[in-house]
Amino acid sequence: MATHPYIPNSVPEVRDAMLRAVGAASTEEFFADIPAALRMQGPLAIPAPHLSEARLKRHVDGLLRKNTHCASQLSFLGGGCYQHHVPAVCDEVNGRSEFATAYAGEPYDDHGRFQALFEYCSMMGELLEMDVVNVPVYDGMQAAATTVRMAGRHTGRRRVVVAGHINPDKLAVMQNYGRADLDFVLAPFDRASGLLDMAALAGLLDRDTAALYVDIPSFLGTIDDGAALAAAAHAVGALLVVGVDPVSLGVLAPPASYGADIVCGDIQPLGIHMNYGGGQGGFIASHDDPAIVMQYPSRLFGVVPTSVPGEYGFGDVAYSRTSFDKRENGNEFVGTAAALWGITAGVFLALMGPQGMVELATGIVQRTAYAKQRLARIPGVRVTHEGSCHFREFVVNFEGTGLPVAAINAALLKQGVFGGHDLSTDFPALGQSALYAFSEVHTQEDIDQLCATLEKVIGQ
Amino acid sequence: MATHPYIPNSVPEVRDAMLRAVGAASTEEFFADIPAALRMQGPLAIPAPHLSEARLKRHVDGLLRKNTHCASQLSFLGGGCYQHHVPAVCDEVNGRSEFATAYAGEPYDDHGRFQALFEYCSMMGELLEMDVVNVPVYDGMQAAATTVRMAGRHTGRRRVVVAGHINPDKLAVMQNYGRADLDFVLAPFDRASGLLDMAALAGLLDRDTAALYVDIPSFLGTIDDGAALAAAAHAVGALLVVGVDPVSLGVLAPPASYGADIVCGDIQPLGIHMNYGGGQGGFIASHDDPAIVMQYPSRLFGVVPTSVPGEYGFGDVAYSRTSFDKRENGNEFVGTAAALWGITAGVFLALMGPQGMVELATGIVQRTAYAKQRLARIPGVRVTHEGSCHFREFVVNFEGTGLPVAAINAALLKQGVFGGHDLSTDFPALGQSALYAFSEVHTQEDIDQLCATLEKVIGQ
Amino acid sequence: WDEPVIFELSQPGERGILLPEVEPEIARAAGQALAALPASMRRQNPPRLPEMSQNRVLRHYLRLSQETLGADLNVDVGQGTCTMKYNPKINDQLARQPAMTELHPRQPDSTVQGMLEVIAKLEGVMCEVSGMDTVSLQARGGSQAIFANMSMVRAWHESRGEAAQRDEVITTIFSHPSDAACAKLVGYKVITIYPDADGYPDLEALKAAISPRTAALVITNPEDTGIFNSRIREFVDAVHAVGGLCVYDQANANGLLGIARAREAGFDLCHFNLHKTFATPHACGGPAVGAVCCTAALAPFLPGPLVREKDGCYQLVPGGAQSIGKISSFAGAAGIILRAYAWVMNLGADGLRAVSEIAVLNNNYMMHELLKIDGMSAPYAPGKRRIEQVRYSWKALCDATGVTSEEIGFRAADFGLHYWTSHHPYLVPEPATIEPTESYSRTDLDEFISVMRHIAGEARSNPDLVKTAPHNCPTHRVQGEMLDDPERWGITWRAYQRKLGERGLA
Amino acid sequence: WDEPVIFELSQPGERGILLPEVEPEIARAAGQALAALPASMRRQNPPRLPEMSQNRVLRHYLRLSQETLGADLNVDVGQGTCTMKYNPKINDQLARQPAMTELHPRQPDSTVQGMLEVIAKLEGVMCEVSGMDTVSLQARGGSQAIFANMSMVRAWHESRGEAAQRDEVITTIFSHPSDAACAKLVGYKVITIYPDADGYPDLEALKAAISPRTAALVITNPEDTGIFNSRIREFVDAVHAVGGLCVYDQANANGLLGIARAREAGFDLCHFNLHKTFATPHACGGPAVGAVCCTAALAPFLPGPLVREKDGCYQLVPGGAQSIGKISSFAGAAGIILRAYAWVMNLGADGLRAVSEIAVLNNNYMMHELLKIDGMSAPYAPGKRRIEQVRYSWKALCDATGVTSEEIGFRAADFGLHYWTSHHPYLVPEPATIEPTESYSRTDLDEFISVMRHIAGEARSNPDLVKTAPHNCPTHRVQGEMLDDPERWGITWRAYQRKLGERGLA
Repeated sequence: MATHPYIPNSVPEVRDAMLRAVGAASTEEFFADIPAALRMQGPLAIPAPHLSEARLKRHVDGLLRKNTHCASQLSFLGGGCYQHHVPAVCDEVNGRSEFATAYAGEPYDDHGRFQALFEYCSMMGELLEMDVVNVPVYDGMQAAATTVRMAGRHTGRRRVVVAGHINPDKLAVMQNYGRADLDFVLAPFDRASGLLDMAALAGLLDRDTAALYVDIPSFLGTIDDGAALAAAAHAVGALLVVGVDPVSLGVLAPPASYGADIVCGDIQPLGIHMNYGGGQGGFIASHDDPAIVMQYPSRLFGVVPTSVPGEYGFGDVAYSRTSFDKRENGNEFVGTAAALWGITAGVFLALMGPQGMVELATGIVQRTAYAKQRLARIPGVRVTHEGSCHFREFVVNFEGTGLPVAAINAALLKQGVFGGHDLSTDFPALGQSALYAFSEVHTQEDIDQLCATLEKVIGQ
Repeated sequence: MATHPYIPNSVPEVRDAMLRAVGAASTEEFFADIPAALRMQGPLAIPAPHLSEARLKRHVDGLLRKNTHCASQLSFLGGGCYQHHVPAVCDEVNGRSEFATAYAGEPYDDHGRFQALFEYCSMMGELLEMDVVNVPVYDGMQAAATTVRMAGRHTGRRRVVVAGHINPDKLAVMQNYGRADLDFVLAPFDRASGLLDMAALAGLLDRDTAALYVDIPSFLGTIDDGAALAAAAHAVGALLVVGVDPVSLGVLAPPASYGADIVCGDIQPLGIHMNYGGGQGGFIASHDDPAIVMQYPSRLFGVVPTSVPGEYGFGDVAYSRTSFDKRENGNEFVGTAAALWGITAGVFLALMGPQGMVELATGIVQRTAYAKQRLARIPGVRVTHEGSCHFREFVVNFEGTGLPVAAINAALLKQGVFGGHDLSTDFPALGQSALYAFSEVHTQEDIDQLCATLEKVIGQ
Repeated sequence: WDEPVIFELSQPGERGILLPEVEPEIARAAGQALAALPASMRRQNPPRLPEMSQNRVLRHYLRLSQETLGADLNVDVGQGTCTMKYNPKINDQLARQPAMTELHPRQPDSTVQGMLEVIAKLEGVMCEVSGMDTVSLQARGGSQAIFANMSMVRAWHESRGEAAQRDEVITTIFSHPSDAACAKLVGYKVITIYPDADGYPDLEALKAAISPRTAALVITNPEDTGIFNSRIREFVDAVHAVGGLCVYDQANANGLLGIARAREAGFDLCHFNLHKTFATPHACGGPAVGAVCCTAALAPFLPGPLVREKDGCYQLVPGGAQSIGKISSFAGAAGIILRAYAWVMNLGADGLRAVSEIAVLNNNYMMHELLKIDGMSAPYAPGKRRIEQVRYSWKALCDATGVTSEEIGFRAADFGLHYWTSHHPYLVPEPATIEPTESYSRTDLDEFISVMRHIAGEARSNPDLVKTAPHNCPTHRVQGEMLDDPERWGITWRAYQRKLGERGLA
Repeated sequence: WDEPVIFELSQPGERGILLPEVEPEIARAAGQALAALPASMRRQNPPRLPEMSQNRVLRHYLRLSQETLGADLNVDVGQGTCTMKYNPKINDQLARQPAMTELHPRQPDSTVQGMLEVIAKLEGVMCEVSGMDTVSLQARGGSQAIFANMSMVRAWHESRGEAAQRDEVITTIFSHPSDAACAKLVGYKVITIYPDADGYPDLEALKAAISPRTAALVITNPEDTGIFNSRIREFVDAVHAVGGLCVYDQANANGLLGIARAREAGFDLCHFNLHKTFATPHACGGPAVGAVCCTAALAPFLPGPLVREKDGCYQLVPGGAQSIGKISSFAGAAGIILRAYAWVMNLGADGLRAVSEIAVLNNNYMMHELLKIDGMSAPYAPGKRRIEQVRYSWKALCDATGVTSEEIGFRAADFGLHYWTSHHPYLVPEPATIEPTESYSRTDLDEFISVMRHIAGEARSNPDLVKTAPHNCPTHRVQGEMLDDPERWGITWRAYQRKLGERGLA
């Protein structure tokens, strides 16, 4: 093995001099404690490397060329990961070497990291109208799973009622994550409206209920009446936990305003590329109630004065909550998650400002409404919850066309269009339906083109 | 016009408050000195803007998609701009906000800029084995034009003999740039060897000759005997000025070693993307002879001690040479040129190190030699200067195929190959010939594919 | 920079970016699209975000970045256990291309063949490096991988009807806090083994702890002390003998690539952190990937979706009937997977082995030199070599001068270096964990050593200088007690402003 | 950072990057490919470049970058004449894509239709902004554009057989040094007009200077004083009357977009710096573009190649028979052209006008506030507004305290600000040229003003503090006299080392 650019001391002369300095004959000596039976006998059987950066790049670019991506196609996929325009400044900031390669420094050497994350939390706090926001967890699903555990610890109860129009993946994460200490019950939603069945819900909530968990907007794009849900949950002493699309908060009320106790969601839509699902990041927020704050497993950063008057410093709030401090006696666990996306979302919120967030959400509502009208006009196509309001997404039913969603999507793909997410497996009750998502990336022409392509596809 | 993100004080309230502060009724007042006859009467007639970043990006991306580029095709184009692998660290450094947006700060606030450029010059000095290297000028052509003017000033003579196998564009730049004070004469080259005709050259050099200018390797890839040229030039008291491909210096002798007085060239191959010709940058180098140094028009940075022992500082050497200091009484002129590419080339040289530069150049020589052999075997195809040594490029003659280069290149293009640069216009004496260039980006498979495609194209 | 908090930079009316126009026909058709919603579901006031020009937003964050000491900027060997190594820029460049960033995770498999191939091939590498049979890259961090492993342990015992009986997990105090925490989270009682006099996990204590109630052993090796536990196979065999599973926390495997594997030591499950051993950037704390590896016996329990190849085509298939379900969204942090793949493909088998050999050489060189400093020691196993890191103790220096390890870290920041004490609890008094990795040259290591020596000297000659550090950082010693006081902590600017107004602070 | 010179970081044997392998068959076939060359043409020893790992190279340059005060990092209004404005990151992002960076300039036109369209459309914008008829974007900087313009002046007179007779170019002392230098370079005698008592170029002096020998007038307006010369049309007409051409140096046109143009003032030629008015990054001093604009009469003299559209297809055509030939390689700095195009397309006509209106507002606000500082003045045209910048004088402060403008600049660096005196010669004593552009908020301007006020205060209370600045920069006051001493200057590290060895330095 020649000297490798990533391994400076692989220079033979240097390596040998260092071995001499420590009095070792070879690096084998350092592994003396590893019994022979545990040692690998041959080299690792992995593919031959591309040692030069030039050939490595060519190899990986060749792989990536096998992908087709949403910047070159027309995509209407959503369902938890959303295509938005990512401001160049977001990429610039998260591409900075300093942020990209920092990790766990102290509040002094990493003052900027602490401040950037504190500011992210603070801006999320304004969006959510809540005083406490955590440093990001892995994704919105993890955030949801943690919020109901927080509710469980806070209330000392086991039962969690989950709105039935939840992303089934999210439900799976919550169940696996929580089931040692929580019992999950699904609340049904109305077929016609796509909204929760309030009567059924009332029957499910009881004095053992720790939390009612609901996504607003729901996985299907519908918008339940939060105040009614809050009343129902609070009536039995349960917490209302709301999962929210942060982009929707430019037009929808922050859950705190209608009584949510804990709010969570995913920050991916806030200036983070989709990255095949690698752009997710979870947030959790609440009021500044110490009893709730002490239930967070995540890191919480706080601003404090320093020894120099007028200067700000930052640090960990109530560190003793965490598994870092208390191992199994801390709350859940904490580790490396999605901090860089938190910083990025902060940049996004600062760029957008109040007016930008309102315009972004309003534009999406308008495009969604327009798309609903246009799609509903296509013969054989039905907007499933047409009478309800939607944010960003809605369910489109294709049964009238006689074609399964899979066939329609395959035909759309041939025309350079990624059709909506096929719901027929996860929500068989919805029949041959797909979830279509819209954002500010779509022009009227794009939506019209979708409809024209669908008409053509269906007509064939 | 709403508030624009690039123009903070376009906020109406702020603008009005500032107007009040300075006692102006409107911004019109500031233009009071501009006579009405000189004022534009209507708005500028330019295309409607894409005000949002999202739509702007989509618009520009749409334009760029109309391009086909060398990373997705197989290209054998050269002739002054070369495809190489650009190390990611080069892009990282020249993409740093600090370097990208710095300009003309003092050696204190911009210490890093001065140091990075001084180091670039110093590493070029090692490559060239010369003690003086300038901060980059626009491109290699400008560098060549300036070197012969330097020679003219230094010798007090007007005549410049230019090797005939020069890039005709470079000759055009030199002539327009120098002709007020210099007379240019072309020295012919031998048809069979592609090397300068030494007998003819001797006849052109005289006591009025300021400089013999020659590119080594030549535009046609051939390599003249520098020592013989130096002897010929020096015999009449002229300077030998050599234009050099810096990459070639991993295997070819630095011109200083065979007697060149001034050396110049283009740094684009040193870690800078081609950018449709936007990656060029010119260097000029010489020995540390004050009589020569004082002829430079460019900025020269020097290292000096500071008031703190052991600390380095930097500054402009002999600033009084420049037009910044002396206007028309300085040397030529100086202005914004290609400094960022200088920094980038420095990064490249530091990454490559001695061994990297030797391996890079050696590999190119080998690929070039292999390609010569392979191409020469194709029926109807002839390597024009087959008996000579080449670096990176050579002339391929297609007369035996009965097809013009234009037709061959058009056919290659259909197969995803950019064929060599068509020389038939600029060098009619070479007949239907093209200049083929090779570098480390080419694998054996690429060269074999070129040959196979050519055979197919010619056979049709 | 003396950069304000971002809210202080707000100027009403300024915009950072503009949104695409809504075409008139859309606006007309949409009308009041949300009019049917209850008024309480409509936002009444725009969020009180800062209003800033784009230039000012950028300047703010660039300045904050310069106030952050990334691994790229310093000799980052003082952040032990974290495997701070060089994260090649080419990998970032590759991963920041649209063919990676603009992929939607629900795209048809046929349109993401390159991505799926990368996942599949990196899974193969992980199999080989661990000796395990199957891998999932879905976990978005090391702790989540630990959690996945513990979930699989639970599912395994459930599948065998032993879930009720097996309610204990054994770990060691020098294993990562998340090993204990995740075991607890999935419902286990945690039994923690402490080291014996030589610093090894106490085998006798383990033997006393195991029983038919044992669900699993979760253990690191080498532990954070850097000492390899030669008797690891005996630990594993003992746990297997009572029907428990063995889980190997290989978050940091930087000393063992191509040297020793989980397979040969008999483990059932293990995990790697791609952001440690496999050189993906730490990113201020994620995004990241934890590679979950297991034997064929445990494979049915892996989370879905899984990548499968068939006739050269890759596809995502759901987890099986016994799958623990989902661990995180979609197929995980794909951009990180791509970076790690590129790193491995640049090094190959020889390169990976060189990584470990040089990382271990660097560590032993560092230990050799640091132990020359008066006041520093490396507890346990005297005279033994270490693998990839060492847990040191400044106890002697602290006893002599009153300067603590934490204060040494604050002072190290003045010299542009990171330095970390250790995970809690501080079993080793005044601990420091130093891990040089393979990325630093001898000159770099010598620089770090000289700073440590210098600070140790200051502790003796001018302890106040160290005790009041930092002096040369963007900020000064914080009033830390506020952070534990519910009346005074300020987790967001709005909370801080409110509390400041309500009762003053500081 | 106390970052060494890069050669001091060299460790023999280290590699920063590896090269692609040469396939054995190629190596075999190539043999000793250069054996036929004279030995003197073969390099004997590898170049003595530093040998460094990739990590160390990166760390070195990242640290140097942090020691560089880019416009992105500071309120960059003190660098007058340079039009330091916000360079939007989106434009960089667009220009750093392979469809831009990986274009070879000799590619067939059919494969670069997007690029050619961008060039053609930006040329159209420049035509409209200047009122001129034709544009070339080939020049790689403002000075090269001036040179191109002067070359065209020469070619024009040559084409009319008047070259021998017309050997004088007239310019003004407040026009850019390159205006005079380029005129000289193409062979003209330079006549420089000085300002009259009010700071305007002296019209009487011009009238005295013009003659049948006049080839051209080259002039800026407003000049670096920021004062618009209302009588510019009279200047132009007078020169035209004697058969000379008029060249407008609009390197900085930031106050005049959509307000006033070269056309209406009667000019024959003008140029813009895209890296000033059109917001492309200054890049430490290039790459850059100077847009050469001319009337139809001058168009035949433009350098080739030129972009032409035909039936929606763009093509490059060579310059015409009267063309001055080439000014630089290929079609110029295309990546810069793309950035400027994107900038214009984001702003449109209203936006460009807003740029100028606010730049001028900012400048007049700045002047209004700065003139409140005791010791600062704005010579000439008292009470008049300025356009986009102002040339100030600290003469009163210097007379009172001995602190010079240059020293104020060194002290400003301690506050993280750029500050530039002015071009030589210092016609205005102790000059400072401040140009706030449209990119800075009132708060930013106030910050700059307060620093100026603070330093002026220091000059009076503690002049030594200012005279020994900088105190808070990466380095301290250099021993500048060495830079003008051939025995001691060190333009490369090898020269410095040699001289250090030969005779010691410092």
